[in-house]
Amino acid sequence: MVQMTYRDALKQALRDAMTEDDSVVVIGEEVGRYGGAYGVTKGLYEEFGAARMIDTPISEPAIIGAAVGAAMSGLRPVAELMYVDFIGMTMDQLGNQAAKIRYMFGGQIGVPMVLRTQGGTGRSAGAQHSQSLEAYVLHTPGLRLVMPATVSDAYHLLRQSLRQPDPVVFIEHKALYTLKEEVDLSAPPPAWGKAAVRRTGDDLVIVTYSRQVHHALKAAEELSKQGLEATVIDLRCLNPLDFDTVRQHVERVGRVMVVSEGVMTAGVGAELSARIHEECFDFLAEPVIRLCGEDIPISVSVDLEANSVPTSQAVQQVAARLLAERSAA
Amino acid sequence: MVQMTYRDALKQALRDAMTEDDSVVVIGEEVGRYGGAYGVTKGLYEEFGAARMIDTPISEPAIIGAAVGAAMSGLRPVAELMYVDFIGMTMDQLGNQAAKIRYMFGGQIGVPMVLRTQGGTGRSAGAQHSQSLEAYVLHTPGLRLVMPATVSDAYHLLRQSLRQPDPVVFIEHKALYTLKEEVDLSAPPPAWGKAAVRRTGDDLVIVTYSRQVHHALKAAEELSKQGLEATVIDLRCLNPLDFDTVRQHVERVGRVMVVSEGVMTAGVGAELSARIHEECFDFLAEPVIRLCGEDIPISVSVDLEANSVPTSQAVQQVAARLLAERSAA
Amino acid sequence: MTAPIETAVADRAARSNTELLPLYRQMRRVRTFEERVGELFVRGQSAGSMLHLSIGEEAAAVGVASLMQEGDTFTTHHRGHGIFLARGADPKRMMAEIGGKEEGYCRGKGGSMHIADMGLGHLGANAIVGGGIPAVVGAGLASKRAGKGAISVAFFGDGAMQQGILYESMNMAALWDLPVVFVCINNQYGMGTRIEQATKGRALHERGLAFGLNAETVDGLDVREVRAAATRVIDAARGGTPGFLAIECYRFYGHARMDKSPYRSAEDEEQGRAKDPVQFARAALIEMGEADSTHLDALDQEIAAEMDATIDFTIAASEPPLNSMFRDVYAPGEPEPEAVAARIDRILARE
Amino acid sequence: MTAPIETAVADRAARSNTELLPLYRQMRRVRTFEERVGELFVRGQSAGSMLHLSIGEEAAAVGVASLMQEGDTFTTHHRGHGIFLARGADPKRMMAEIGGKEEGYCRGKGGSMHIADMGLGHLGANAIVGGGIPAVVGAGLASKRAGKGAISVAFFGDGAMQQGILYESMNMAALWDLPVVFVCINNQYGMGTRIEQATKGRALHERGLAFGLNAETVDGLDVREVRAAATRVIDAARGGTPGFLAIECYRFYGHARMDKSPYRSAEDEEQGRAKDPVQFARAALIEMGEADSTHLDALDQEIAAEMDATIDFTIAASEPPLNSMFRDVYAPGEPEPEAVAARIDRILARE
Ligand SMILES: Cc1ncc(C[n+]2csc(CCOP(=O)(O)OP(=O)(O)O)c2C)c(N)n1
Ligand SMILES: Cc1ncc(C[n+]2csc(CCOP(=O)(O)OP(=O)(O)O)c2C)c(N)n1
Ligand SMILES: [Mg+2]
Ligand SMILES: [Mg+2]
Repeated sequence: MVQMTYRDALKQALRDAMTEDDSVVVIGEEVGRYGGAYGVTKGLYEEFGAARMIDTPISEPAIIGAAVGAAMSGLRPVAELMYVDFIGMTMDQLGNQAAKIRYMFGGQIGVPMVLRTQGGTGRSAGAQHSQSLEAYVLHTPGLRLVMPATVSDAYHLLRQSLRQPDPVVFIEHKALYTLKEEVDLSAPPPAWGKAAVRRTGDDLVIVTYSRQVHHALKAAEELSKQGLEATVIDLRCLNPLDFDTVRQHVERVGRVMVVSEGVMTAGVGAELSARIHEECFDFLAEPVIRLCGEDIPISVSVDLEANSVPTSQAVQQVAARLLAERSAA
Repeated sequence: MVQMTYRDALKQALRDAMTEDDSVVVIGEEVGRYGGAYGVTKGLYEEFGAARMIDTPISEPAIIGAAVGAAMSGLRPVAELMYVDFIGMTMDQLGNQAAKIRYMFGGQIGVPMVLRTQGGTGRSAGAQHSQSLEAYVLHTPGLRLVMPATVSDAYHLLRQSLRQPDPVVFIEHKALYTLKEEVDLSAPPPAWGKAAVRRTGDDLVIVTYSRQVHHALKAAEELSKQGLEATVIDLRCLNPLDFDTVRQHVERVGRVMVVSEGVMTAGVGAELSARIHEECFDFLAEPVIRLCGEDIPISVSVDLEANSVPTSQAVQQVAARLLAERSAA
Repeated sequence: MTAPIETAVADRAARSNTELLPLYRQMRRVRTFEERVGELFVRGQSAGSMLHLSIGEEAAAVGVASLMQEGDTFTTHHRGHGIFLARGADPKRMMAEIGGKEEGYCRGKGGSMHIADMGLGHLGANAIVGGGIPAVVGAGLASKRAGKGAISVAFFGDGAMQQGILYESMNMAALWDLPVVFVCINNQYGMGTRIEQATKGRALHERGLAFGLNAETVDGLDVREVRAAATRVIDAARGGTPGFLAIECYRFYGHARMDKSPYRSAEDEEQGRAKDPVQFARAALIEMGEADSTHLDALDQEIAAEMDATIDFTIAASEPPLNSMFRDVYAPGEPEPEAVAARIDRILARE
Repeated sequence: MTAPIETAVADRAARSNTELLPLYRQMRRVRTFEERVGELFVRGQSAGSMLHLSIGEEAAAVGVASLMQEGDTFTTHHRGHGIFLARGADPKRMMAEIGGKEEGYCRGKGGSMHIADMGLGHLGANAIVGGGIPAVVGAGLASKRAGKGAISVAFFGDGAMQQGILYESMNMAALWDLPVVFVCINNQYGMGTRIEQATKGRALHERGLAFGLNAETVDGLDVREVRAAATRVIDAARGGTPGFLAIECYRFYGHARMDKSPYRSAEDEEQGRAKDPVQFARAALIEMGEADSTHLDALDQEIAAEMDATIDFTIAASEPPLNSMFRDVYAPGEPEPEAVAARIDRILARE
């Protein structure tokens, strides 16, 4: 076990993968000499050289497209999109090409690439640099989707993503890079796609992922002081989705909140809520409550930004109310 | 009242808007001389000339971007995207620019443009020309979303969209262009955003939009022969969404199916299902069933394509089973 | 992977730039194949009508593809039948794919606009204008690394000159000295739009030059000229100097099968079709005394018979099984999408 | 809309190409403003750290913006403070916006990278590299139609030369003879990447030429030269010949406030910063005898005082009210997004 930041765990995962597998190359803006906009790849250029840490022009569509071609040609590219907010200009290469090639070509070939990117609020970076756009990816068949919340998952899930035969979109959270935790780098990786139950309690299930896992855990600690015990499920992977774990806890507890930083409407929260209702209807005492990002763009103003997405306090308050109203009923 | 096709109703809406308002211009690939890939704009070039029916290069991102700039400069552009499948390369201009400009700029100005496009299956056009991608739009705050199912709505909702102060994505269905119905062009337009109840029955509510309205109505007729009566709600607009109409019927009937051609996961069906459960939980006898497109790309093979999305028979069968299981229960 | 006979013929021809007969043969095969695609549609056996015939573009397809070697890769646009055929495709499997059949290259999932074959280095046709272009940058990175002199070629139409992703890709190829070639088949039209209505009049290859590529434009009438220009560009690319080649030709028929080209005049069509690379090569062969018309007639008939068989093959081929629908979204053995019906069954059958 | 004094000064200068003093004044204002932005950050009063200073690019900003007239429109990239200020912006409202305050141009929602002002024709700064470029095509269509000689100018960095949308936009502008100008402020860097590491070495304006634009490159040291080149390009654009202007300068400081530019050498910085357009103009004024250093010192101090006040203004300004969060997603009076809290209240409070 070592102490390490989320940022360093990601770097270590890249380093180990690159050491182990010569076909792994990193391709993106400022990934090489600069070391990555958030410092994740710092040092790897020196270790692996310009041929494997490929600094690109500022051409997101062609970066993804080049990664697709590289992946079809025997390389295992990690394409980096500096902000998930830029995914809009790449959705053709990602959604019409990477995601569909195996299918359209009748299974002849796959596109084993990883798209690493980061999203979320927290830096007053404004409407075009603070979004959580994972729902676009989740709605695109053919793309796997991973969103690690912990340092250990940052390492292990990136390693695993780099072993997948299909394109994986791997979204980090900009507010987590400095998170420091214990991690066992040599531990066996979690089963691919398996959710993690971060906390178990009988009063409420909170289903979430990425940074909101930490908000949910903090909220759960507070609730516990009031005698209310929450189960917190960290999905980690959204595709494949480990619904069995969700089902098991929902059926046991019967009250559920889904928490996501992405905007509510037609977001990940909608999918989770719909599925839970569909599959666990008879076990639900109450409707599943979605606590998600507001259906608005993100402001630069510190206050407006902070209140545009679920805060730990909001998770706690809504959870408490959900439980209070119910015991009263 | 006149008999007219969906295609001609759209053309008439453009013609009337262009006649009435000199600032309306149409800008897109093959919209002028060619008359539109699906013939919608045929003849308008001759009527309005090249300065208002603007044929563009094959540059989707810049077409949308140009429309944004035009809309900010006093024109009222109708940008045409030949297939909604190409939206992937425009999502930056659409989602980061058009959708957010009013907000980012503190309400100084809006982007009154209409993005006309078409989607859906039915022509063996393959994975990149058959998609239903409205969920990307619905998940993007700042964009209105209209998807007409009838000839009358094709006319009236396009007229209305052209009066909106904010960007409207208007998605037609390629299988509806030859649909012929009665239409009253001079009727007062429906209230903006209001859903249409196409049929009323007490056993089941089917919430849907676009081509699936017709599948649902056909299924409802068949069900009616078995004594089962369905309400069919045609949402028409997804943003704004007329949830009140949905609520009213769901609370009355208690059994609901949501039908959508888009892929199921994180799609429009997910949002509708989540909201109905959230808001009408105590009235639901059963979970809301989503009948949506499969979570796969669309094949060129006629059979595979047809079975990748809900058919009228599928709507009928699922509805019948939903009702049968329930009366047995 | 053994190269089919056609490739072998083309490869031999590659060594002798003056040998026109094999090039003629390839061009005639493309022409006849495309005529059969038209028939397949008329007989209601094509899956849909999104069929884009490359008639008139045979010299472009053959002139370049005949220079490609094992290990080379390429992508094409939606009008790519001729290119793939010239590269050595099996016309039966191509036609079956166009008909949406299980025996097709992509098991009926891809169709005319999404044919691919890893065996021949075909990384895929594309229904997105410009969509297949950046892949050659990635393939070029891999080739450069492998260091075996393989190139990757992006074929596209004049319409793709209007897609930004082309310029991003050219910039990368030039910057990184990739063994990559961009081939623009300028058939003068993008659907109903003439090139002059889409681009301010300058030679297309000037754009390649401005991005630092080794770029030229060649007339697409005489396959020998195309081949000569392609040789220059491709040889340089194998040496690490990426290139751009614009080939000027004419789209003989409508954009797709339903399009009767009402937007262009009879004169325009007549003039355009007068530049027929297949007839031109035929006349040249006779003139040079390399073949007489009896010989060529026999060759043409042999090809006609071969291509006739593609339709029969397609009609006799099988529909892909319905459950193949859920296959190949992800790799075999990986978590799969659940069918909507199965999910609904499960929900309805609960308790 | 009455033009602020600064615009009037600049407008007068527009009539006399030799009048350097007002141009110097503008450049000094930009320089000092940007220095204050740096201070705002240090004092923890900027909203975030995504602040991109245009120090070193003053001649580019002032040389072009001083030629713009009422009715003209423009968009900028993320490093756009100087351009907007040169166009006549109120530095207080700019600074307040950078601080995320209600009194800012965009009421604290936009910040440094999303300043806009319809009054001055500023259609918006953009945090997406290349994102603001195509808007000028649409604005140009509107201007051309209105026929009043207004132009629309896209300002962007060398990094945007790598974005495909630029080429799509240039193609449209050329094709349609739009009154549009593309201005590339080449400060040699895109974040940590030198232009040579992103583009195969050819003059950037060659790309403009290849697309049929009236294109040139000018050195960004002497504002009079920039202005002369911009005059040529802008005058032609007013007449319907779209243009492209590359302005060569140097990014004096890091990419954003947190970046200390470890990727470039002290020599590189020293050389680059030696090309200081503000100092250059100052020296020229003294040399030409148009002003002495006492006069210029006084002017500089007057500007310093003006700009000092922007920080006080920003600190005293108010945070936008929390409920303004839901405002302006759509037009006033239109159906609005419901707040998550309100929705949850409704659900929990049912029965
Ligand atoms: C991104 C995109 N935009 C538009 C279309 C519709 N479309 C299909 S082919 C075509 C014309 C393409 O012209 P060109 O590239 O010259 O190829 P050609 O058909 O002439 O071979 C258009 C506009 C498309 N398939 N993809
Ligand atoms: C589409 C996009 N890609 C990447 C970024 C991240 N980014 C912000 S500024 C920048 C460098 C831009 O360089 P340049 O255009 O030369 O402008 P400069 O910063 O030098 O003024 C990058 C890569 C972005 N904001 N948008
Ligand atoms: Mg063409
Ligand atoms: Mg720069």
